[in-house]
Amino acid sequence: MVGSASASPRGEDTFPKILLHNAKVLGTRTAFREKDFGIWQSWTWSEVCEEIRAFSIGLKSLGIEAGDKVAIVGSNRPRLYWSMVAAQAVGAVPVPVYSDSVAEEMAYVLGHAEVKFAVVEDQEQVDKLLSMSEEVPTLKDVIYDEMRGLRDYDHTHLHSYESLQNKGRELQAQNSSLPREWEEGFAGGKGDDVAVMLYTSGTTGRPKGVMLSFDNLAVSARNANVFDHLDETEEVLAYLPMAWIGDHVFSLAQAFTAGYCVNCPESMDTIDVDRREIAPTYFFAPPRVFEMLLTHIMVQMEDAGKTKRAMFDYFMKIARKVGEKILNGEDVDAKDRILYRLGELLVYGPLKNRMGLTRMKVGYTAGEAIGPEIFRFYRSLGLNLKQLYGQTEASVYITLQPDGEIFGDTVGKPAPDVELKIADNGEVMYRSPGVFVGYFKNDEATEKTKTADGWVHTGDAGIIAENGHLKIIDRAKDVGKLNDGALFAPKYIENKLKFFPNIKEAVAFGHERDMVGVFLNIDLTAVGSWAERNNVNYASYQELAAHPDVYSMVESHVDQVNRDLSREPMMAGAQIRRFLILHKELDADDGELTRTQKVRRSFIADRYAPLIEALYDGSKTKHVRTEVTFEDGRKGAIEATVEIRDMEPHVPGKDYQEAAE
Amino acid sequence: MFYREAGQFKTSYKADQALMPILQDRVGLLVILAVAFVVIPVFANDFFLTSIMIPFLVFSLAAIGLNVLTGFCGQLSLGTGAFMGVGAYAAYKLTSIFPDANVILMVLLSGVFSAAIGAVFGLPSLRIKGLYLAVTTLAAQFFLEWCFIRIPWLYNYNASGAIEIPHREAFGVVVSGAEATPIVRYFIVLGITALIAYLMANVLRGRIGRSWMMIRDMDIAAELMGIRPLQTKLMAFAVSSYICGVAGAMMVFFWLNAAEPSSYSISLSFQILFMVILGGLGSLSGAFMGAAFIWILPVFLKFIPGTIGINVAAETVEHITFMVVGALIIFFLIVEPHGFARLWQIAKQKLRVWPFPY
Amino acid sequence: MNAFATDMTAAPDGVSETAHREELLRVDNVSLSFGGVKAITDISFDILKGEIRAIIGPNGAGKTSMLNVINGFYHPQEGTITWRGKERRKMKPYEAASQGIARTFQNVALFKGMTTLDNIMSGRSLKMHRSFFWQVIWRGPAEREEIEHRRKVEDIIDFLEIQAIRKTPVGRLPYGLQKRVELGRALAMEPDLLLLDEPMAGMNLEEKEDMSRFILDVNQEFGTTIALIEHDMGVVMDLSDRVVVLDYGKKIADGPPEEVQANQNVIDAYLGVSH
Amino acid sequence: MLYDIFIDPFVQMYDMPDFFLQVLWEGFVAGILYALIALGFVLIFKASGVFNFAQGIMVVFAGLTLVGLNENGVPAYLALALTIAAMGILAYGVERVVMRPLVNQPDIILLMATIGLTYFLIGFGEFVFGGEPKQMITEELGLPTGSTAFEFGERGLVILQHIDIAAAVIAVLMVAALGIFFNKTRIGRALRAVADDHQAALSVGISLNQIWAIVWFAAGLVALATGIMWGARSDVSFALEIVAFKALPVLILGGFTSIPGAIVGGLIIGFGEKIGELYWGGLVGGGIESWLAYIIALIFLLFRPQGLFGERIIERV
Repeated sequence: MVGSASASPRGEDTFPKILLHNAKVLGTRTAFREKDFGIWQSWTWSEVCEEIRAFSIGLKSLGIEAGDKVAIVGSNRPRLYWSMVAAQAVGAVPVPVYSDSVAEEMAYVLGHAEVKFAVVEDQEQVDKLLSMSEEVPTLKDVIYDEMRGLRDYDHTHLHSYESLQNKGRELQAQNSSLPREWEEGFAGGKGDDVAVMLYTSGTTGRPKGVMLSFDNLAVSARNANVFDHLDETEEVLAYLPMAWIGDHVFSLAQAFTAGYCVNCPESMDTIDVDRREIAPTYFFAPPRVFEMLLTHIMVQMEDAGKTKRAMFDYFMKIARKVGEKILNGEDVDAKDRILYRLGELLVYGPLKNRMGLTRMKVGYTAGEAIGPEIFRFYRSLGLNLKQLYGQTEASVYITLQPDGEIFGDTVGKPAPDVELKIADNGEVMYRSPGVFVGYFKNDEATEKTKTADGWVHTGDAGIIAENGHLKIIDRAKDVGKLNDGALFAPKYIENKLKFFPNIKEAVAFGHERDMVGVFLNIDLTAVGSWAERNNVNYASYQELAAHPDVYSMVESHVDQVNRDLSREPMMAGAQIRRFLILHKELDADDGELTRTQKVRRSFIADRYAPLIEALYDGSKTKHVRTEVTFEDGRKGAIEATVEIRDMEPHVPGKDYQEAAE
Repeated sequence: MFYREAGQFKTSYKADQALMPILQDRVGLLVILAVAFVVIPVFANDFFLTSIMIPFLVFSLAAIGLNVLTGFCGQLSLGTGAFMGVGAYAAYKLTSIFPDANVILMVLLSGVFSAAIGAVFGLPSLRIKGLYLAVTTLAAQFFLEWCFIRIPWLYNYNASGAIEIPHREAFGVVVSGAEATPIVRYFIVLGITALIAYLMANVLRGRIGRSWMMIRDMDIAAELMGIRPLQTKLMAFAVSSYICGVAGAMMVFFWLNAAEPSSYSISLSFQILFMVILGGLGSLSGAFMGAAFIWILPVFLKFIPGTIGINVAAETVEHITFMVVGALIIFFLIVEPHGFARLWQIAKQKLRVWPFPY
Repeated sequence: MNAFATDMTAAPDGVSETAHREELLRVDNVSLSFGGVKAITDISFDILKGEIRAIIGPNGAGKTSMLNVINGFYHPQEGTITWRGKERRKMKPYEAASQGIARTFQNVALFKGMTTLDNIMSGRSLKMHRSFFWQVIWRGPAEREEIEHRRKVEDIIDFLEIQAIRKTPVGRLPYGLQKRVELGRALAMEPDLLLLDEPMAGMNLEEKEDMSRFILDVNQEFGTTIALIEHDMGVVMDLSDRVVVLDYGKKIADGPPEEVQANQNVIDAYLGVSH
Repeated sequence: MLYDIFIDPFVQMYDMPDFFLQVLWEGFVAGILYALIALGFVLIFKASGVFNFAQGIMVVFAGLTLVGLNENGVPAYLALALTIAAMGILAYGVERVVMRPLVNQPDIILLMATIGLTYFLIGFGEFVFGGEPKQMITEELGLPTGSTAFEFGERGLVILQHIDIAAAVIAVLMVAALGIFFNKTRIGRALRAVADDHQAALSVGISLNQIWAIVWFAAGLVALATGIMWGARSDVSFALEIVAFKALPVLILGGFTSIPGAIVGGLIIGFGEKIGELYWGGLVGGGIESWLAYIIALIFLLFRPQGLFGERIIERV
């Protein structure tokens, strides 16, 4: 179990209170911007406070009560963020919903949450809500931001955001004590009140409503601010779904606690331009965004002139060589330093400028594993991009990579105030101030996830490396055990194998067996070109796969993986002992892969049962006959004799020093 | 590359519609202004001021004038020289009639006369378009030139038939006549040119500028959107002629000291037209670039043989200059028919998207 | 059913009732010829306030000429045009514009040298009045006026969802977007009558759907009367309240879309039965 | 005053018919020369849509080359042949260097390019042959000199320069030759096709580039003839360039694409200018010749914007 104890200073405990505080202390600083009608419409903290107050009072006039749920549906807009705080100010609980989710799913969520009010973006959402009146019988009033197309709708229970706000303002004008009353209304609010409900789209079953308290959010946010030295001067771009915990924390909790400015883009089409205009200082994006940006860069550079491309390639080489070291503050010789400076002027600076990341102080990526190449590319440009590991149930932060301690294969150290441990089955568990209150109307699930003493099951299997960094290896439910009790994480092993360009697919077996055995597919393109270079003749995949030289080559890869595994105390016991190269490529047409190209382990185990048998009975070769479906739909069979090789395991823990680098 | 626009965002329409919304452009302009107002006066010699900077600025202004008409409103004019002449003669008469008035004011006022005459010759533009309109302006050119010769009152019945600029003071400094120092002339010319260029930039970004461009780009559509063609074109003629008139007056008052009708002949019209075309139709900065090219290049060409030690007759140099300028004009038209302004625009775009090609 | 839903189901007021509507424009016995070639022969029809009126017909039927007559670009030799109850005399195009008639063109007639924003701003020309003097000074009234109109233009940009191309020179836009910008430019004039000459020509299905929605929205949101020429019969049937059919410069049918569709003359004309 | 404008000139015409005839002849000759220059414009405009401002300078350049070669000892007829060859090279060069790269550019750009060409030719001509005016080698070329005086009326006398007569004859021959060329030869027909439709011309099997070179050459020949005639009347100098601008009003009157139009227009301008100058010019101090042509064209334009032979334009949207 590891943990960190550097708790940040506490301030006001609920967002409405923080809002008042910000309006007082940071009154003239810009709190929100939205690119709308061609310019960045801006609001200072005191203006935001006024806007929220007016809307909140307007909401109250609709008869909203403490504990009511208010759905928030739409893309990132200041008004929708404000609605959340406005709802909180009257004791209601905002429930942001994925605006692009299908009506059926949205209906379930809204129905389950028993929402009484909804604040939505435009006609599209109003229509959606209208269509689900059966499933959401509690819904009373809908408030929309954009009037277009709604003019002719019956407005008995439909209100424009503006009209409600105006009503709030009128009421304030009539009764000058109203603002004070409004403030008093939430002055008694406590940090452990539920602040927001976020539905997680679990991989199985219905979405669950995660209830987070003000303390969960505010404390986590403050900790994160301290961790990355974020203050009121930051600029962030709010472009990820509002229903997602990440956006809720980055664009609301952290923004309120640090007092920084949240910028909402004009539309999804203009995000690139908007990002460039704002140049966020604190930026979060899932790996696919970074991937897309990189692809975009590469595609555009393909079209560049020869000289320019040569220059780009040259300086990217320099960056790969020394960029990360410079970023980490390591020693780099003077010549490279100068070249890197030159590169900054000619390539890195302009690239960052085009991506709008010039001012980025800290950037995070999370959600899934980011390709090491991609990750390194950004870091080598001098961008402080880091990984984090988090969950809705944790108010995001579980682990973070501290500045200067960036390792591609880990997700960092526990965030401030977070305690971390690995359960016996390899599952990562944590305990922190951010741990959620519970699942709404689902005590059973709550109990399953959260232990009585506050530890939460993440569902992910991981290991804590010697340097205190967490390494996620697999989904916990996929992780098994060898008969000798050693932890067996198939995906972890498979990913390590697939890291070699020559290996296209890998399927590892070992759960409840004596040792780990692997099926491999070679990559026809990579190995084919190797064959060409080495004058190896082959007529088919089958022939190439069975070639002794290919086997030797693959053997060396497997050996490398074993060496890696041996360095990791928790994984060392699950080294690959035997492997074979399949005589055919795994194919979605044969049902061996899913349509998204993921291996179907159990199906493969059945289909190639004789091979598995051979893998574990010690035989050197095995003759098999496999039915296949050809591209034109005909069926046929492939027969082959597959060789099986034995591997010598490495001594655990050796060369560990080397690996720590 | 040098354009690092990340983080430059606009929170008001005022900022968004500024003449130069990009910070780097503003810095660039400041540098240019600093050079023009400080560096050049401090370091330049009289020759540089008199033979290069003053005429360059005068021609730049004239090119702006013609650009308003041809580049922004799409009306071809070959009468620029004559309109400049009107300004020159008007200023000359004004200062003769009001010898004590501020001559700078008279120069600025002279444009009003050329504006009026320009508008008259713009009248046929309602019915006549394109090359046909060139005839109208040619008529203006030859008719006005004829007037400069045949109406002795215009040149105060001088025996030479030329106008000679008298000694005039403004704000206690000699500004015209032989005794006026180059530096004073330079500042006046620079001041007027910069001011008018700025004011025109204002006009061009607003309703009136837009209405000119509407006429230029698609006159029928413009009309169907409520633009009155005649009014709009006449205004372009008037504004254009005003600017040309002022430039013409500056040309004789602060540069040549004396002028004959032939100073404002058709070849001057062509010269200005070249500046506009090579600089770039529809671009104010192009007017400056075109003027620099057409004026400064020949000056340099004249000095090349001397500096590399070849002794060539002045005449021959003149001939070669003609050839080179002619060839370069064709060359640049082929390379970029939209002129230097477009070249700069392309370069700037490249710098903005650097290292990407687009 | 919850309270919110029950109260919401009331439909917008009936759009289809055109009978009691006020007449905006009428064309009576108009004939137009060019040097002896008859383009339009004795055509009469009316356009009611708030309706979408389609003018259809085979190529060369005189549809565009009809629009040109309406907005004063052509002057018919015979017949009268009554605009808002007043018979109008020869009218110049810019006068028609100032009286609230705007249009788009069959072959996009945008101002190629300008950006999307400037093109739409150009539609505001008639509503802007600051004199040359103020324009020159810029700071103050001229700038304020410009900003005031920029706001209106931004509303249109928002309405047509063309934020991403706001500052792109229109020449670089794909055809479908150019058409949209052109519509925006016409909308900027805040017209009472909007003439659309084949607003969907050359568009793919998706673009057509977008455009149809915009046209309907314009009609409903701003109450703008629309007269449109269109070849896509599906679009015409979906959008228009009434249809007038021209063939060889003559009117051969006039009425609600379903009725016109069933009309034998119309079917003949479209099948190319010779005259 | 009104008398001076509206009555007196006509009285004079009636009183001195010989002088009037002489004026008419002068106008006729000037008109022929305008027409020849305009013809050069029309040839090029018809085939390529280019308004060739350099036509005027080509006249000078051709004359200058001819005289210059002769001055340097080349026999007159050889010089003539060499000059023709020079015009051919010029045409080819213009096609390669100017026309081909600028194809499909807007009119004004092409116009500018021909003005650039003008500058170049001025510089080049002066560079090679010097800038001072030269005498045309009329006699060496076997063209008639001298003049014949016809008695007219009682004491009237009309003097006709022989060279003018020759000019008129040559002009007529030239127009006839061009007419035959356009109507009877394959290339000529192709040229006409180009004027109507570029695609059609391609189908005849002649490339546009060839056609352009040919028309520029033809225009060069017309320029040469013009240069000889004009040079014989005054002298060969770059002052002639200004005369070339007169082609513009001529073209306005006659239309940009009509050869007969060029002739008629040239004559109208020629007559109008001379009569105007001699009968009305005095009233305003003389010299109105320099602008009268434009005013005539302008007035004409206001009433008939499409020119004498042009078709009425119907604007479409």
